[in-house]
Amino acid sequence: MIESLVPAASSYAWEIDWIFTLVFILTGFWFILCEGVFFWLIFKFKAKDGQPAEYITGNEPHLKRWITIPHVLVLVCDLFILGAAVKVWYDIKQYLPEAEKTVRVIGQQWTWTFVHPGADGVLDSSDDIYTVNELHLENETVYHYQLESVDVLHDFSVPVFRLKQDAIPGRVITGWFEPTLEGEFDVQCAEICGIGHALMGARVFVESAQKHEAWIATQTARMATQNPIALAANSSARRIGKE
Amino acid sequence: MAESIPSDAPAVADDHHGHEEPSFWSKYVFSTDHKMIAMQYMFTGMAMAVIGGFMAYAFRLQLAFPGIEVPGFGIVTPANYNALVTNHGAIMIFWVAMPVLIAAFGNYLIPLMCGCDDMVFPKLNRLSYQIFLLSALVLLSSFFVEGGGFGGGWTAYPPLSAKAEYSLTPLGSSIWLGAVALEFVAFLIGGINFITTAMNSRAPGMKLYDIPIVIWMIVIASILFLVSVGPLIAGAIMLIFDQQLGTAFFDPARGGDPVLWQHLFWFFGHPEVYVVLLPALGITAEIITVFARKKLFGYKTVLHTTIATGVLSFTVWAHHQFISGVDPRMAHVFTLTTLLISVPIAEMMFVYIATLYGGSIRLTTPMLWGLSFIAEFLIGGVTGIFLGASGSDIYFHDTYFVLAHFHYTFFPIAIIGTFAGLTFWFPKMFGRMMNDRLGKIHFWGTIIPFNFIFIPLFVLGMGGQHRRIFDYSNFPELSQPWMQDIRILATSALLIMLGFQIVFFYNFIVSLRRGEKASKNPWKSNTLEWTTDSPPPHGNWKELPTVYRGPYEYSVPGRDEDYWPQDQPN
Amino acid sequence: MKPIATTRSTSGMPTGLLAVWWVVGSEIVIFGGLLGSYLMYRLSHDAWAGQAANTNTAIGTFNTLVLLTSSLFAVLAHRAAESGDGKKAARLLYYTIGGAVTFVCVKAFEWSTEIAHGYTITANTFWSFYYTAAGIHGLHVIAGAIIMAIVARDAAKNLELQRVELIGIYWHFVDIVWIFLFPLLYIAK
Amino acid sequence: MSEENHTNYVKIWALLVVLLAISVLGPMLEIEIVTLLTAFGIAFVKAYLVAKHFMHVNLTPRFVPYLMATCLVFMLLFVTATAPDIYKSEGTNWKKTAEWQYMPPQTADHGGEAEHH
Repeated sequence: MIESLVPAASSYAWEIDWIFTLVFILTGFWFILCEGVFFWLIFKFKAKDGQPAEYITGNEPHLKRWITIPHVLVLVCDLFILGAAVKVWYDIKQYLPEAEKTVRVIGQQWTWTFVHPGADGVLDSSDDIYTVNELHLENETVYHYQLESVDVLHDFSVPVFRLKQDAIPGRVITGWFEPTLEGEFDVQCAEICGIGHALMGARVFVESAQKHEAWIATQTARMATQNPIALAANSSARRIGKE
Repeated sequence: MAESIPSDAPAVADDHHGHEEPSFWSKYVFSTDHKMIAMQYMFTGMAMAVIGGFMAYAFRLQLAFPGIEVPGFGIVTPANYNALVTNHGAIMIFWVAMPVLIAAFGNYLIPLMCGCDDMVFPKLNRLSYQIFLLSALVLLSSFFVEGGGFGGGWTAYPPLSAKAEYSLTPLGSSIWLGAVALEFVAFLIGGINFITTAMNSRAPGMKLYDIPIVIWMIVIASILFLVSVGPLIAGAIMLIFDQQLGTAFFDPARGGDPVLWQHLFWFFGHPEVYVVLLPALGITAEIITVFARKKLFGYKTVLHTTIATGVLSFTVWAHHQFISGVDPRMAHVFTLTTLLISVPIAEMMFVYIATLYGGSIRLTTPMLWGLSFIAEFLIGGVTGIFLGASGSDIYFHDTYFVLAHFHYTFFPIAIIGTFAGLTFWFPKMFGRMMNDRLGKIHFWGTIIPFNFIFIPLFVLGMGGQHRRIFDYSNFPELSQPWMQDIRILATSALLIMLGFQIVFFYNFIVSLRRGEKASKNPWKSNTLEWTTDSPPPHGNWKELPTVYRGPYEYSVPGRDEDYWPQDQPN
Repeated sequence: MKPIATTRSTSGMPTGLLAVWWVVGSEIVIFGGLLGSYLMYRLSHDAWAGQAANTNTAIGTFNTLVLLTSSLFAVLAHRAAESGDGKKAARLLYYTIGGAVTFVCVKAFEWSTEIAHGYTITANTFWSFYYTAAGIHGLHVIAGAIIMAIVARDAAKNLELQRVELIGIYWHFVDIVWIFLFPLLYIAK
Repeated sequence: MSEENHTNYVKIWALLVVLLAISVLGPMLEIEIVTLLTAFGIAFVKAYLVAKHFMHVNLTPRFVPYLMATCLVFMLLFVTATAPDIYKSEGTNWKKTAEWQYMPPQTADHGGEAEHH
């Protein structure tokens, strides 16, 4: 259902869409049942002249089971949802598949800085590529992201990946995703971070291997000639508060 | 202060006291009478609701038509927008739902329904209101200081809230936090008063299971508040020190941890939801039984599920923090507890619905409000499952889906619950009946637009629209034309809904002056407050009542009348 | 005068006593949240032990002794009040207040010495907790002393003697908080 | 109540003072387990003595000790569920940066009398 509104562009997007559909069906069933019975009772038992209400305490076993049976059924439905939630959560947030590449994502008021591993595919080497508000990814590659923040809470949210994770100053949070759809998508900051919160958008470019390599080549050239502003910003900002 | 009647005064002097009328100040402003304090809470809450509603009006217009000059407000800047949404949330929860549902109805109903003449500590009660009023004024003053009102979200997560260089509101954030802390103190004092009164001052004969459900709910809510708020009071002190003294409790650069605040906040924040929910549920229980002429379907079931909900509500708080950097393993535990808490709440809903079975339902205005509470709250309840299940929360966290979900819980609680209670007890409070026709116009004019505001927002949330953004033009995926159309739809519905509130205020004021005089017991209800005059005199009863049975003995077979007041021996 | 509501006791406890226990319950969670946070920080920061070494154990011990003794006076006052001897209860309560005043004065001396040596509330987070926790506790001591003065004044006239027990319970609670603050801030090094 | 009035409050007080002395002297042995036991174990004993003999918790209706215990249990719950994030410096897929152990350069005057005690 979500897919009709937002394209699914990561390997685990379907899991989120699946659990959404599951919860939607289960809760939707209960919702319609409850509202149906509710309105039916209202119309059926509308006050009529000369017809007093019944005296029911709610302790009569043959009536009470109308509460206890649904009660148990709700619990059963909850178990299904619990199982699904645990599985999806485990796959996305807890389990880390082997990374093919790692990017660093740094939030600060009010931009995203992305550190790409560069040509050698290793982060924190001399050929790292720093970009601001532009994340370039190779399609069908398992990425780890290392999420950091230099000032306040931010939230790295890529709706098409169904990915969301808060960036917390003082912590490095690792997660993963695997893009599966080429294109250009939104990156949002989904945690209020001050007056520029609405401006803190970035774009993620999912590219074919070939195109991505070409991009790395041009960027490596840029990094060589140009003093990396992002690098400076990053390292100085990380020292904030140490003076 | 009003005195009790001198013992030698003739009985006829009862109606107009045997001595001078108390002055305006001692009667309306510094009164210790629980009914007057309840009215003070009620009207302060209503005034704050108008302010909160005005804030919603300003930022919804900005969202529908970005950059327009909002009539009566002006241009909504990003700083304005953040301050508006932050304070809208804080006001609606702390200064509307809490004072009206717990303090106003609690103050009014606990002594009347328990059959005593006042709260056990009338002066503390007055003090509680005065602190509350002060907190409201302090909050409002935060808009007029240098830097403007606080805009870090009603959760006030540090480091944004902790440092002026991040929030750009050097004074606003501290004043805001101070106001919240004062409000907590007011409700701690008030809550202890409520609990003690209900525990100790019940009428002779009123056993535990003879207490009306609404009193149970208010008392349990007060207990939840009292037990959960402590860590946040400590946290608020720490955060104010961080802001003003430069300590580093929550500053990660100097050995603090911002996540601690999230835990302190939500350890209170989640029980707080039930603190305001329970009184609204209680009010609904009273209304449904009266207008269906039915005994509650399982008094003890409701009571036990309430207690279960209360206890469980302390174990679920971190589901607000699934993706806020808490350890992923903890998410499983909190998903389990969150899904568990849906069971007692679902059972309570079943009981309410089952109460209608076999009834003789009268669709008066209060009954419409009471029934709509159930119908609308169900939506809020089922959508909560999407967010409580950790897996789907990854996508929905901090989107408009969350926003629509909690408005589907808080709107029924704070607005529907209040209107239900107010229309139901209006005859008792003011001695006159409200106009039923205008009441129904107001009801439909509120409920229908309400759904048109928030159902569309669920769709926006599914489309990935995140919260607290004053203008979506920076996000190509969120500035598609259909999304903007939905925003305009929601805003238009809000304007219609706000417009219909004029009907309510008109009805309220006109009924107050010219409404039909109410008898002692216009709804033919069982509970004790209907056995005294409308409005009740100072001291509530000439002779305090004795209780002989439970509150929901409607349509008992073999009796001429279909109700059986609690104070009648047979 | 008092409403009839105040004089009832359906739960079997006098109203005031019941309310005081609820106050104690709400205070438990305030201090619980604060000390819980402190504990978690403390256990994960080894360097804080070195900071705690700079607190003055002698003064802390003396203050503990003062509070324990004042608690003794409070409970003796309660016994006197129960036997109807308001004058004696008031006198004992004044001793308790004397304990509170001593406690606060010693605290003021201790803090000013520490601040003079550079251990201010912003020195580091250990000291932030030190001043915050002891400060909130100190406020309770001051508030308790003021209420106790009012109670003692009435008790001397044999009025409202039941209040002697109530303020006593509150006072013992303040004492218990200090019993935990003392090892947390002073002894564990 | 009258039975309990014969409790010798002074005796309890003397016991508390002795315990206080032990809790101060114990850590001077500088054995960690002894420190923990004397400092915190004795704190609990002292709190129990004060609660029982001075506050008369045992003489109040049953729900009062239950209420106090409930408050404490909720605090315990709070700390247990919070500790994986706050007390730990790393966990599944996250770790705190070095600033977590930050201690400012020592500017405080160590020559003060505070240290000599």
